[in-house]
Amino acid sequence: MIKLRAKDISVIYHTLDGETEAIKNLNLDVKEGEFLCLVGPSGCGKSTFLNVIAGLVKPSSGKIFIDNEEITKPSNKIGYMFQRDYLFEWRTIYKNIVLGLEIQKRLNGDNLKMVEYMLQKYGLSSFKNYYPRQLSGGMRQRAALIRTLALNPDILLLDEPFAALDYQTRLAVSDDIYRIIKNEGKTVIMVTHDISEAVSLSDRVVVLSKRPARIKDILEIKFSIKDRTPIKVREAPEFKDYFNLIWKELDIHVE
Amino acid sequence: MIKLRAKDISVIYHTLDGETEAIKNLNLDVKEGEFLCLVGPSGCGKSTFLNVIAGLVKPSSGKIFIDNEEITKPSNKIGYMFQRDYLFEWRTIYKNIVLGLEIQKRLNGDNLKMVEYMLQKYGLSSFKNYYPRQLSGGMRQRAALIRTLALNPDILLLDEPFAALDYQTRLAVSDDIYRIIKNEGKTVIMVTHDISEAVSLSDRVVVLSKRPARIKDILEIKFSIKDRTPIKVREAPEFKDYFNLIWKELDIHVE
Amino acid sequence: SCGQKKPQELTKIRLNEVVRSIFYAPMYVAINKGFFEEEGLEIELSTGQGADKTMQQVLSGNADIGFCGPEQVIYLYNQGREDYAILFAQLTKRDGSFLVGRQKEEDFKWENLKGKTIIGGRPGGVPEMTLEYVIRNHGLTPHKEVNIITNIAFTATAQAFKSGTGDYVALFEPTASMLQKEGGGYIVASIGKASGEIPYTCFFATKSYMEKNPEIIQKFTNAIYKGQIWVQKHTSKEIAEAVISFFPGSDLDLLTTVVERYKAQDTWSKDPILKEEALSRLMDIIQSYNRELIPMRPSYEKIVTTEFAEKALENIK
Amino acid sequence: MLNENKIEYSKEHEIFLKNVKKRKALIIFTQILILVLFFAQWEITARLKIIDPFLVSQPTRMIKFLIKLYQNGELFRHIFVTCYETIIGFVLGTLIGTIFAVILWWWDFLSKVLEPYLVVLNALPKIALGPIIIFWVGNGRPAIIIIALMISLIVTIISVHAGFKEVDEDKIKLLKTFGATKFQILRYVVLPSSVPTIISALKINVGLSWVGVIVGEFLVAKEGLGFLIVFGGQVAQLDMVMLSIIILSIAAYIMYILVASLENKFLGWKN
Amino acid sequence: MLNENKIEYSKEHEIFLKNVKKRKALIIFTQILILVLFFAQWEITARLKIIDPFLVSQPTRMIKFLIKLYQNGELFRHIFVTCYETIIGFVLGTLIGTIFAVILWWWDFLSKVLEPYLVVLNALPKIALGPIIIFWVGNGRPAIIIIALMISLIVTIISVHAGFKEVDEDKIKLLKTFGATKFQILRYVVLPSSVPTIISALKINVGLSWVGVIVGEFLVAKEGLGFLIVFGGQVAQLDMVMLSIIILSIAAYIMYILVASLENKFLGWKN
Ligand SMILES: Nc1ncnc2c1ncn2[C@@H]1O[C@H](COP(=O)(O)OP(=O)(O)OP(=O)(O)O)[C@@H](O)[C@H]1O
Ligand SMILES: Nc1ncnc2c1ncn2[C@@H]1O[C@H](COP(=O)(O)OP(=O)(O)OP(=O)(O)O)[C@@H](O)[C@H]1O
Ligand SMILES: [Mg+2]
Ligand SMILES: [Mg+2]
Repeated sequence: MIKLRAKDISVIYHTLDGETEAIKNLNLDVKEGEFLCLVGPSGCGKSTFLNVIAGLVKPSSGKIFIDNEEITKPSNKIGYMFQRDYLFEWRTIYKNIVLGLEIQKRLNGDNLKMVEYMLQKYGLSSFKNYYPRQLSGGMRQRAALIRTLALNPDILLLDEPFAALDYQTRLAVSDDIYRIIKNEGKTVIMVTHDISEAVSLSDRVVVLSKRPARIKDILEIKFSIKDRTPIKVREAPEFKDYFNLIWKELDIHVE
Repeated sequence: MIKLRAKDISVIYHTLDGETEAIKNLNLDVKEGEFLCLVGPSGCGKSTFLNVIAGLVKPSSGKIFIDNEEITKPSNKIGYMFQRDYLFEWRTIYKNIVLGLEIQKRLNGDNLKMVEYMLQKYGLSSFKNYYPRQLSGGMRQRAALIRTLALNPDILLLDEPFAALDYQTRLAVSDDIYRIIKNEGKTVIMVTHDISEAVSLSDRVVVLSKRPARIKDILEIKFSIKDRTPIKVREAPEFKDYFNLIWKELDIHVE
Repeated sequence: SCGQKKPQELTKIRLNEVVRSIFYAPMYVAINKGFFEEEGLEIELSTGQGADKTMQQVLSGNADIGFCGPEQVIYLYNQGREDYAILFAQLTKRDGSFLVGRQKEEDFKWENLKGKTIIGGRPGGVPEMTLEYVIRNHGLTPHKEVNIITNIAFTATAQAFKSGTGDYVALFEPTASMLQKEGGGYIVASIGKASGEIPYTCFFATKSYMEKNPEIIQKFTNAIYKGQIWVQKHTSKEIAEAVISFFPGSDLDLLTTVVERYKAQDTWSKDPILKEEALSRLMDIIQSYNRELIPMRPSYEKIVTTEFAEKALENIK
Repeated sequence: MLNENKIEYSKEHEIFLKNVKKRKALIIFTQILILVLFFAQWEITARLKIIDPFLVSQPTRMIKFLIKLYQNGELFRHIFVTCYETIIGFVLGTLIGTIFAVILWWWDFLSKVLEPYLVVLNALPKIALGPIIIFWVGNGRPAIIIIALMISLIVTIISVHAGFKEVDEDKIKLLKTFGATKFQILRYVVLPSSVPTIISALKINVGLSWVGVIVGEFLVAKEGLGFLIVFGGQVAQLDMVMLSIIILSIAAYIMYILVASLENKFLGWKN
Repeated sequence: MLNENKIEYSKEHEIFLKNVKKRKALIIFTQILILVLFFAQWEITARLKIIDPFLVSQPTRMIKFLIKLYQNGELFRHIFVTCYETIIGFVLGTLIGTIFAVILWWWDFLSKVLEPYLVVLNALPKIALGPIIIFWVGNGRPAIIIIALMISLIVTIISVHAGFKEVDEDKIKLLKTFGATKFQILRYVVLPSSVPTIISALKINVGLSWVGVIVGEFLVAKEGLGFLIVFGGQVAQLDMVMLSIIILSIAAYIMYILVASLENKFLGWKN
């Protein structure tokens, strides 16, 4: 079942210095429950694409459909998580997590019970009255995820959610968050720069071209391994092949 | 030949909130021309150790010797490169690069010729009159390296020099910089959080304990491969073993 | 007029006036008609914006001669400064303010003020004291039988009156005349006339300066006296024309009206002599306002000298 | 028993703590020393007639005057009146300034249009407008407070609005993904993240409010420290003038300390 | 030929650029409209006696007065005098303020000791100190400039010093690894990275310098716009007062624009 469809999306930014064509005629279907990664050169338009889906940027042309309905403004079905956690320093972790609910005026018993449950499950219970700066990067990122999940969105947009973490934490947190997301059965579109991360997490990897972003290639990622987890699949024989394939597609050379 | 010797180094930070023991009785010898990596848990005292070597932090006890001479203040034999490039936004790349020379009043023909040579060699020649914000992260990091090398230090201290770069750039720049450093025959002490990076670059990896930092283990890294480069060794059979060894030593679990 | 030769070298005298006002016309006449130059003096005039500041200018040596109310000289003497200030010439002999009401009152009587509200001057200032003195002299008790508003800076009293505050306002010229011209009020009485003669604005210098430079003081007094004579001998219009350069942007007709009013109420002293009875009346006024301000009356001889004024009268015919 | 709960520090750390304390004590000592020296030289030079006590008063005279004022019960009335006016002016200035800043933030067009006017208003000497204000609101306390307001308001508007504009765009974006309205963005991000800016505006405002009230009292007042300064000048009582200025300094300092302590209260999450 | 070098934009982009221009024009139009409406209603209400021209003057009267002042050649003298004093006060305030800030940065102990004194000085209404200043330096131009200085100096010191303290510690650390002396740290990092702070201090200073000079001219002056305001108030010439205020506004705005353009010059590397 198609959960999300991007149809002929083009985005042109206009500034006084000139115009920037960020996306050109991009078409993409995402299936329900799928974990999809977007990789592409720096500045090619990945974040722009997520913004279009989230209804934050109006495309110059083209349409976005969720469950076959066109969307034009931020929708409740979508949760968006950024590279940095953007926890508000002046609110406790708990108050940060319920921020979305508060704004949507959905601070009811059921939702709060859900929040409590997630806090418990993802090991933040005893920190809920702490302020963000008292938590480590990994814990903050998990809090940001719970804040997003608390709204119970169908689709999660993740824009380099682990980039601000150091290497070890990154491995552990991505493992963690992968499990959480799979548990909740969400559809995910994630942007990353880290090829290993893309391969280890996703069902499909979409490789984008240089700006303006067009789809260069789409790879189905399948592992022979059972009980797939991000750390485990790194040992899988197919892992290196996928890595090298994408590496070549991206055509990396620095400046 | 021993280039640098840290003898019984202990560092205790005093603040009004209490005291923090950052390093305890650390002994380390670094050979001339060696590339040494320090890995260890977050906040264990790695940067503190580099600061002690650089003469920026006075150790509570213990001594640092370079070429068998004790040092107590910043020495000309040492070049220090930080996680962020700290290029001054108000100076052009060229003026940033000669900053150290200007301060040490060594802006003479020989040194400037050397700077020109490095600019040429490392592909920044045509950008020398640009301002830092006009350059990409990788180019900025290279400029910071040239600024450090321009002073012609014997020992380079690198504190997570690539952490601010994105994944691809990071691979490419570390390859790049590795070649530069090996070319110039410097002694290097580098701090990193990325185990693969440590393994792929260094001759020895020093694993530190939790705070207060003590040496937990020192690993000699040797590859069967010829013409070792950081990207190439990642394919070497020993790579994964070293990786896993260090992974275990570090005893990583997130919170 | 006087056919004196101009000396080549002019001595510079720094004179500090309390405010700029047509009230002091004879002084401006003396400056503009060259009477000081005739005496070999060149006047550098500055404005203190307050009697206390004028006194400070003189004491700190930033001005040679001060020009303000004698009360400052009295206060200073009472505070026991060794090098106190001495008054040597008088320019105005009565208060220069007028009572302005909301209607024309042909037969205004001070007694009618009972129960009314007047906007006066700031507490501690001589204009306010004089107003209260006049009211008291007409059998009324200020602040009891007559309500006096004293909290408004003198540049803002006209505005406050126009905005509906009070039944009367005590105003200096040219504000009073302008208010009347605009139809915002009518001058009903001259406070200066009602209070009688007092030394209202006088010239003074420190004792030490005076001892060191008697000839300058003499020349200065001569010039002032010439100005006083000139004012007596000329029409209001001529006077207005003579001083208008001190009042940038002013209207000649208005100036003439104001000069006329001052002439009519005999504001300007005919000569620079400061009389003992007048000084004593001033001290009466201050003491009746608040006895603590002058716990001891300094003797006339100490703080006033008429020596220069008398000589000026002899010198100039 | 209690002693057992005390954290044991190393000897080095105790030396460090001792040094910190020593330094603090030295700072306070030097501050007091400066004060004492200042007043001492004032008194001595005045006695030796190097400076003229008639012009600048002298400490012993001021103390005598202080006692007199205290004995006839007027001291606290004057201080109270001025403090009261300042606090009102300060609170109103902050409140109204913030409201205007919110309005400018809300309507960007308006803020662009008004920008040059704010610049000009900021440079205008408000004291010149005093008489007009008296004409409008009469000669009571409101006139004083409005003059104080005029002096602090524009600076508050400009600086708080600048703070609003510096709020992290991405935090606003986050709220937008929640479907927040403009008002919710204001309430949940813009205002709370501007608290530090607002507090530093407050710190400037305290000073300006004092200036404003004193200027206002110069123009229209029957009591208060500004009135004492004017009155003291009128009757050549420099003791009164100087004493008032010194009391004013103390009051201003206390109020500044109070505002600075707000910082600790509202920015608790910072430490 | 030249046309070939022009970058070709898409139609959408041209529409965008047109909209931007339209908006800009609309802003300027609205600004002018506000001015015109303001003066028009002033004139009309004054003619209809709704407001009292005796109190607030009226545009035609002000123009008449302007012409008169121009004809007797005084107009430019007054404007020049005030501008001259303001510029001197402004430049000195910035210079001396920065020097003091450097001193405080250099001797941290001194800055700690002086902190409460700066706070108090900042909160003191400098106008109350006017007489003392006049007593010290006489009643000439120096007094005016010093009063202007007093008003802007403390704010400059406080804000520039705060800017110095916010300089990235790591940049200083970098220079230390080069073996830089304290003076070199000042010259190579602290001063250049504080340029934005200094410029925003300048922007505040321009306004304060105007206020300071006008206040100074209130106290001691025989010429200048401040003198015209005081004198006009004393002789109930509201035309003079209002005209001076308006000229002042224009001059202040021009000077602000000039300072703001410094920003473009010194912060060229930002764009
Ligand atoms: N608001 C905007 N106005 C104008 N140009 C923009 C805007 N946002 C992005 N761009 C430009 O559009 C292009 C695509 O930006 P975008 O942030 O989508 O890239 P990205 O793929 O997410 O890059 P990165 O890998 O660095 O995150 C870039 O060239 C960027 O400069
Ligand atoms: N100037 C200082 N004053 C007080 N404590 C400090 C200071 N610098 C560092 N510390 C503390 O000393 C410990 C070691 O810090 P350091 O920066 O050396 O760790 P690190 O290993 O470099 O950490 P990271 O991996 O996060 O870079 C930390 O607990 C830190 O909080
Ligand atoms: Mg992006
Ligand atoms: Mg570190």
